[in-house]
Amino acid sequence: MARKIGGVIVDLQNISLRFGGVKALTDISFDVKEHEIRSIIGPNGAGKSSMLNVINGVYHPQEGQIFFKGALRKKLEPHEAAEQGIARTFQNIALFKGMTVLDNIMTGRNLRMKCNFLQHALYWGAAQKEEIAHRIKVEEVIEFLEIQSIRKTPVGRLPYGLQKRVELARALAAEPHILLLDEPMAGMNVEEKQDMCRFILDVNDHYGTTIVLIEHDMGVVMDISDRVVVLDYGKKIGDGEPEEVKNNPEVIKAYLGTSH
Amino acid sequence: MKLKQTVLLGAAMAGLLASSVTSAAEEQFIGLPSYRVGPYAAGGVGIFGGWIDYMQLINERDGGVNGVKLTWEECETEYNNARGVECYERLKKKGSTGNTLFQPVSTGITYSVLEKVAQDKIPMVTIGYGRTDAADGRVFPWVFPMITTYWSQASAIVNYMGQKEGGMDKLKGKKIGLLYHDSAYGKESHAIMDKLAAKHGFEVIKIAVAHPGNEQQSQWLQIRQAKPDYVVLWGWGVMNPTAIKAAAKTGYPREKLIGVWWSGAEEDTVPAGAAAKGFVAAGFNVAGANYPVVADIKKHVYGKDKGNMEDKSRIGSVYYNRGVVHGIITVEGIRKAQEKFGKGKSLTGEQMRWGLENLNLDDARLKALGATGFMPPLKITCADHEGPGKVKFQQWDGTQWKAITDWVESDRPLVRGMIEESAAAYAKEKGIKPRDCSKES
Amino acid sequence: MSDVRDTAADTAGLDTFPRLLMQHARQRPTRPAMREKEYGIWQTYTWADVAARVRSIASGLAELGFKRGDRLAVVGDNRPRLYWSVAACQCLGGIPVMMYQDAVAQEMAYVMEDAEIRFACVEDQEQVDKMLEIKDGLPLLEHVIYDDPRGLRHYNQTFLHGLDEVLEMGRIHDSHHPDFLGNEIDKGSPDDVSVMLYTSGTTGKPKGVCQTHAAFIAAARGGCSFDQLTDQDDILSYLPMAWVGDHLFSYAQALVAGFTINCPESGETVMGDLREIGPTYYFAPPRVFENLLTQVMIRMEDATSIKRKVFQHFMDVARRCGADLLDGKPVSAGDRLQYAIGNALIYGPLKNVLGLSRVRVAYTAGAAIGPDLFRFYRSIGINLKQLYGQTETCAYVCLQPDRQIKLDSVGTPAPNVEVKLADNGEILVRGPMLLKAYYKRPDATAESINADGYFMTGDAGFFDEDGHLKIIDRAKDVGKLTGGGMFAPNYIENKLKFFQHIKEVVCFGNGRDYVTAFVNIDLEAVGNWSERRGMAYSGYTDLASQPQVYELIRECIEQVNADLASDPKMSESQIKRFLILHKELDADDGELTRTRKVRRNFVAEKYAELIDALYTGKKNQFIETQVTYEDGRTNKVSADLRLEDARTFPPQPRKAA
Amino acid sequence: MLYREAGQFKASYAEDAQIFPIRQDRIGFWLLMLVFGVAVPFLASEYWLKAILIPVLIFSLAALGLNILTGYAGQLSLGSAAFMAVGAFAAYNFILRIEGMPFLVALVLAGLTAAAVGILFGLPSLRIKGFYLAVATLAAQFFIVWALVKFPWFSNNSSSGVVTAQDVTILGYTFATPEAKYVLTFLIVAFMALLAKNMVRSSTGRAWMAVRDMDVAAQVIGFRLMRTKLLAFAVSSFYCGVAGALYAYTYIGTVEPEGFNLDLSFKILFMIIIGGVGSIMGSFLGAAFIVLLPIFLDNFVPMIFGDSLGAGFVSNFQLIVFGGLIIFFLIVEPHGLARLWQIAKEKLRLWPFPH
Amino acid sequence: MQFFIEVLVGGLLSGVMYALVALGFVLIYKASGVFNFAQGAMVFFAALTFVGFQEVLPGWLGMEADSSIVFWLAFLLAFLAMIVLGVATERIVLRPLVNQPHITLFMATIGLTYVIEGIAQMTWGATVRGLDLGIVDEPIAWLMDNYEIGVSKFDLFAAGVAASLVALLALLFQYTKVGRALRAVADDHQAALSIGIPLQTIWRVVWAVAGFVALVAGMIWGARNGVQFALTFTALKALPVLILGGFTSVPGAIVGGLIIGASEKLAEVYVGPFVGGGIEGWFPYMLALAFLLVRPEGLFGEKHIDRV
Repeated sequence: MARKIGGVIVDLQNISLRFGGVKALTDISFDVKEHEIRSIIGPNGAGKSSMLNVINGVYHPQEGQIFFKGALRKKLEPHEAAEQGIARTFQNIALFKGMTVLDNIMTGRNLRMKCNFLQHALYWGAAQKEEIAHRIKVEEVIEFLEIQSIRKTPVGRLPYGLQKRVELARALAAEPHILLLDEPMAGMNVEEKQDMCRFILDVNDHYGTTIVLIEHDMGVVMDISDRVVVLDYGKKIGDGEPEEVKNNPEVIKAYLGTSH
Repeated sequence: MKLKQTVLLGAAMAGLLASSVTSAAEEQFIGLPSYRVGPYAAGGVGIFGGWIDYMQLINERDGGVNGVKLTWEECETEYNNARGVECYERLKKKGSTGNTLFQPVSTGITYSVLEKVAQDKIPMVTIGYGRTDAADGRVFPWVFPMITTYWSQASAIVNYMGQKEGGMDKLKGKKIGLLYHDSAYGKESHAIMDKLAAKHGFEVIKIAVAHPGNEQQSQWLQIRQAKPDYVVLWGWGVMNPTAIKAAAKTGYPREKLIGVWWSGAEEDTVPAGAAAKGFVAAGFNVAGANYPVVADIKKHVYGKDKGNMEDKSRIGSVYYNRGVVHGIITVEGIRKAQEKFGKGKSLTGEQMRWGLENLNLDDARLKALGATGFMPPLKITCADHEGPGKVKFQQWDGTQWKAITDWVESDRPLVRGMIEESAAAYAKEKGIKPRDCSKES
Repeated sequence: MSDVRDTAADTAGLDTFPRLLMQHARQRPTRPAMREKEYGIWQTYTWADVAARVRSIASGLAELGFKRGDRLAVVGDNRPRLYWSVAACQCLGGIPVMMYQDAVAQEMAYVMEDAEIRFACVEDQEQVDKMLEIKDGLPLLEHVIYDDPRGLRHYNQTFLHGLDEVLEMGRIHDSHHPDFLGNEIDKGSPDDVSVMLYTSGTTGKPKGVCQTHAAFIAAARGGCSFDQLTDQDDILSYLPMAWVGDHLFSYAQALVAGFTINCPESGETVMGDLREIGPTYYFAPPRVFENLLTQVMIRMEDATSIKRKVFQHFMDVARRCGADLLDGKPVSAGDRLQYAIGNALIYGPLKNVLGLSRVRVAYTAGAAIGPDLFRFYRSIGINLKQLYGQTETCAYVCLQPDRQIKLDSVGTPAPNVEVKLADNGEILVRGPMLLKAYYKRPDATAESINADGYFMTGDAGFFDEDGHLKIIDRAKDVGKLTGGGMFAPNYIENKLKFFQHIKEVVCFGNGRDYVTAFVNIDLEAVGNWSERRGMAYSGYTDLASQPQVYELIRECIEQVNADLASDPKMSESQIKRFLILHKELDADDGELTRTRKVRRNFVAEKYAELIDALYTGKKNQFIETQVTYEDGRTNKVSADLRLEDARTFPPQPRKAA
Repeated sequence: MLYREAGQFKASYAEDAQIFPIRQDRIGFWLLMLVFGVAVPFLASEYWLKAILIPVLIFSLAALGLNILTGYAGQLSLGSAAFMAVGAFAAYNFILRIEGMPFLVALVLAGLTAAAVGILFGLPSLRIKGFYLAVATLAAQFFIVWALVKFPWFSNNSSSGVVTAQDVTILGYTFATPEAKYVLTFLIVAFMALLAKNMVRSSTGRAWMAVRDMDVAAQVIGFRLMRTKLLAFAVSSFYCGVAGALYAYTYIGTVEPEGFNLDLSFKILFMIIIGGVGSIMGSFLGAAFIVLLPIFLDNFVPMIFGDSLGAGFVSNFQLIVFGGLIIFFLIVEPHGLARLWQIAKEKLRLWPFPH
Repeated sequence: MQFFIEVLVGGLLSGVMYALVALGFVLIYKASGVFNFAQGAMVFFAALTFVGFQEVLPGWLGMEADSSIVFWLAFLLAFLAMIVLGVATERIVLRPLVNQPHITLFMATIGLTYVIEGIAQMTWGATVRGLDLGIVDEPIAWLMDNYEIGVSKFDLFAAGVAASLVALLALLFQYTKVGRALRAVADDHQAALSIGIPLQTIWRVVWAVAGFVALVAGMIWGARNGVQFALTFTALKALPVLILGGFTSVPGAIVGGLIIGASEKLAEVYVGPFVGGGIEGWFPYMLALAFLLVRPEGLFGEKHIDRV
């Protein structure tokens, strides 16, 4: 591996998140380094998705601080997170069902598109040029993820595995610094999982994208992650390199021991 | 069956496409933009029923107007302007000479076709609705807001109050409530009432009722507070019975509640039940089936089972009789025009217009028609397309309307002044040069 | 200027491919030379673009040390840049060696060793990995150039180069030595070997066929003039580049006529890409046409009954008169009218959906095509023709001329080609398109070219009364029945295999009294057939033993027998007895080659007792055989096979056409 | 069947992204434009122009506006008629009160006024969704009509609240005949449909659809919900406003606020549902359907029953058939006529194959 | 002060009338997720059918028109008609549209509105009719005399009817098998289906019950203002009540109705004069809108957290 893992790019300090009386996250500190693949594991309801939602501003923690590229971010809104270069996929596919694969991926480019709706309405000139310029970028992503043959298919008609891939493509199209993947391989068969794994590694390798990953499949996690954090009931119970985590007695007890 | 449907369908489309339909000679075609569904249906069924029945009467009893059979076609508008325009366009070229007379029975549609009738040379008669200032025939040669207009009515109502109070000067210092339907129609009352108030020194308290008007508690509470001497009910539809009931609820005397002619039908009083007893309303026609003209319809039309009304009990009701008035004016216009352009001949719209402009239904003529007291005598001139501007006041006795006055005059100079002023403004805006009526034959 | 329609004739006198390329770049710089579906659109390269890039690649190769006479292995799908490498290699006087991209590493190793490859130009990571796998065994291999860098970022072997790198190198080289490439091209001679293609080799190891510029250009030119191909034509290049057919059609002819090559996006999208491009010139082996027809039929099955009836009706009309119309034969006015309606309703749309509506000339070759299949395409107005040729003849021996199409012949000898028959029926050819030699195999070369300069094709055939060549079989397979009649097993088998219910047939009869056959039914087709009849079956073996299925197959055989009876040379080889095998012949069991050709002798040995049973007139025979599954497990299947008779017919001379 | 697409390949993204990528569609489209832009004004009768074609065009524009909001941006609105009213009265007042106001400028200003009002009433959409929003838009419907009636300034103190549209004059030419009005309407509607199509096929439209399909994901991708939704409200209201102005100027001629009532809003909603939610063409098909159906029934129903059953029966029967047909269409093709056309087109493209 | 109280009380009482109509919406929305715009038409249809039968029955039975037998028979027949309507709607309209987007179902109910209006007027004609329930719409004399506060007997009666109707429905929901099934359906269609509750039956029951509510509302409104087409407009008054109270909450409908009724009357009386009056048409909507901005989930709705 020729990747060079850089400094800390996301730093969460003492995050606590509550919904009404329910504690989703309790005093969690967690960091992500540039170019690494960082996994979050833990049993169902451990607060994994909430972590991602905190990172990209869908949820706002009641306590704690978030540093992004060294700067403190207060009340980051999702679209601001996107502007900061954070893209993500969702546990339950959140594609735009009424649009084609191509259009879905094109939405990923929106932050880089500068034309306004009047230019769009007239279309010729700048707007068209912009559309084409971004289309080329999107086509590269399509090629990268090998989804050429479904380019013009409405996403609703695609099988589950391909939809996941399209969602990844949409996130990638934004050329993010950080990619948050919420169970990218859930519900896939072995072959699809292998493909997805390859793509994740390729993305990390080819674009140097930092990846934060939630995944259930321990094999996959241990194989591809640089560092793993383990959550249980909203608390952090382990953090470190895969080997380290695997041997952490608390982790074994809480997670590995029981469910796997 | 399928084939038949297909053929019919094709025929329907062909009918739509065909610009004119040829038919037997010597007929006079009248297009009726009717409304028999929706919120306005209650009135529509009566008016169009009476109108059609009267024309049927002429055909059945007299064999047409000097032998010219009346033909007509209905076109459902649902009281909707857009559909009214469509109906107007659809009907205007039917019959051998096209539609010769258009009576929209809807202010909205009246406005929508106002300019079109002038272009198409089809006279438009609007009785008791429509554009008031069109009474100035110099500016609006093709529009005939006959018998009376909203402004005349308002003025007549005030005159009626004056009568009741024992003289117009007694109105000074009085309070008159104006409970109006909060729409363009209701607001039509404002300018004239303000003028009249200024002239006679009474105070107008305007109280709006939001459409549809099935809730008037707050308005009547306001009325109770203000304690007006009279309340003019400028209402429509469900607003009327609701107002009457609310008046009863607040203890406001029904005799002091005076409805306009769209508030003074059986449809407005029956639902209010006992509360309506004593309620007074203006009308340019009266209720009652015992006029010869209505009796003739019963005999010649319903006797041959050719009547239009499904609910025969409504024959002689206010709306039905209003329809008969529509019919009378239609037929008499034709008759008059035939006098000039040839008896027994089909008329064009232009010829019809002359007939209407020279219409003169004096007492003798009304008597001949069997409509004495049924409607006020009517004389139309080149400049005056309105006519008498008189209304009669009827009172609901709990089961039926009883006329309580003779034809009450309006303040003609005042109203006419306003009309001419408004018409002149319109003429200016539109660049119309008013006709010089002294040169018209 | 560029849109001027000029014919192949204008390029006469240009005798090597690099010269042809440069001529096109001058003559029609802005016409599209190549298109490739990439990034969602058809990226277009004009002749000028292509020439410039070829120039750069060639210069880059030279910079890497590529010398005149060196061989460049080219492996990959039909990518423009691989075609450019071929041209670049030729510019430098090198010899491109075309290799099959789906070959496993070891097969490649053989060819690369045989061809003494120093340079390889491959498509992507997959091929690079194969190269790396065999690199150690190939001391001569110095440089591997890859087209698509995807996944290769961390391959830090120094002998790996991206094609982009080479291009860039070349661009610099070219700017420093502007005359270099022109000189190299000038050095080229028409008698230089332009390409090496390896024969598939049903027997023995593959041999490298060396073809000269002159040979391929002659073949291409002949073909172009034969079918009036111009620079306005479009072809879809989707067949393996290592196949002689692709090299002739997509490379040689394109460079001769100046038409446009279109490369599909990927294997999966060929059908869609075909439809988008709508080529005017189309080439496909019978298998492709057959798949297309099967698709048509299957898709029509789901149509409403009315539509199916309309379809059937017009297909009948087409069968009746479509081919005749195409051939310009007289057809009644009624039929013409019906055909015109059919064309508007069915044939036109059908061709359009298949992507064949613009096809002016289509060829099939490589194997025999079923008459029904052939007739189908012709009847709906596609000018589908057969040709006959081999790697050694630049795929160019016989062509079917327009309007003289016979279903079972491969046409008349192509321009400048001489064809004659040896005594044993073997077809001998001579002409400018013959191979120069087999690479490093003078023995084989001598063996295949006789003293008169005729190449011995190894195929047996005969000319019919109109001078059209009919191919019967491999010459060595043709045997004799004891009665003296000719026994050409392939000929009979092919006729049977054209029935959709029959997948594979093996005929026996050499040195026997009469002909017998083993039949493999087509599980899918017969399965559908039986489902429609409500027959239940539990698998291949069960289905194959059903009496109704035997009945079905017997009908097919009897039809073939009737057909054979009408041919005086073949009437004796009617099938008298047959059986349906209890298992499918399988490459894993050694019964088929990897290219799915029957290994006749192996089968004869393995099932000797069945053959005996057929000739001894038994009604049943028990058999047990071992089968191997894909994952390597083995199992035994056994069955009591039924052996049945088929009706034969007295010889009947065919009525004159 | 009619589609012969072989050989229609796209060699550039501009070609690939054109509105009608299939040549036959382009030809068909231009033929349609020729027929409706050139042939119709010459051939159609006055009745067809005035009573059918002009209103169909205008309602198409309004439906287009609503479709942008509801079909593309997913915000259900029941107030389109009110925005039409704003447009109509705004145009009237601009022309009335500003000397020498060119008609087309007034039209644009009318649209902008409607857009401004639209933004105002679109603000709640940031917090509320679905039927709650739909019912909330009724506030706009009732309030706007009320205000137009209530404040006589809007109708230039007309006693009846009715205003008469001024002459339509562009560069000295007065559009007085039905043909001229039709052509003007046609050009404006066609142009605006093109603009709408351009918007929905570019980033703006994708933003709308993203917000419609999954707003959380849209946000996470970087779309700003507020901006996107309000833009949809603004553009939608702009279209409705222009439609309203045309309604006043090239169609009815005189308008009153009550003409733009809830019924009309529903009618426009019907147009997009029947025509096809999220389809430009659907807006046109739906408008044609909803305008023509009652006229057709009006002609057709009496033909079956004759006069034997009484006028009231016939009218009510038409109403029932109208409602019934709407339900029927929703059941048969909930995605509207545009979807039917799409299916038909798919079938034609694949003919003779069924799929 | 009396005046204020009078306005307030009057408003609250009209609010009850609104709630009565809103109740029908809520029932159907809760059980089938259908925003039934036809509720207004159902009110009209029910009331018209009732008075229609009241007119024709004496002729058929040879009885006095004001006999209570005629009254109850007409009521029963009208109720039957509503059941038939509900069942037919479920069968013809809803079942084929199951799983379609809400907006499609909503549109279908608007289509249904036309059909119902057409059938009602075709059957009984367009004539406006009175409806007498025997309770006079007059102020209670005692209150009027002593406190000068006018509270209509009829309005009180209507409030009583509404209250008993709510109580009846609550009992129905709470203590009958159908009611429990109904609540299950309202909570979760899939779950209800999976435990074997026949959804179609439930829907039919709900539509029938909504029909009954419409009948009661129609009779009360009809007695107040006459039975006429305008009854369909009652639906418009119910809508803001719904947003305020939430589409799925029966108590919400009642409380929402009270709030809307009271506030709109107060606004009309105290704010109306400053802007020209007639603000009742839009004021409730604006109020509901303003309320929603503060509490998007409505009065009784639960706060919804988007889980992603």
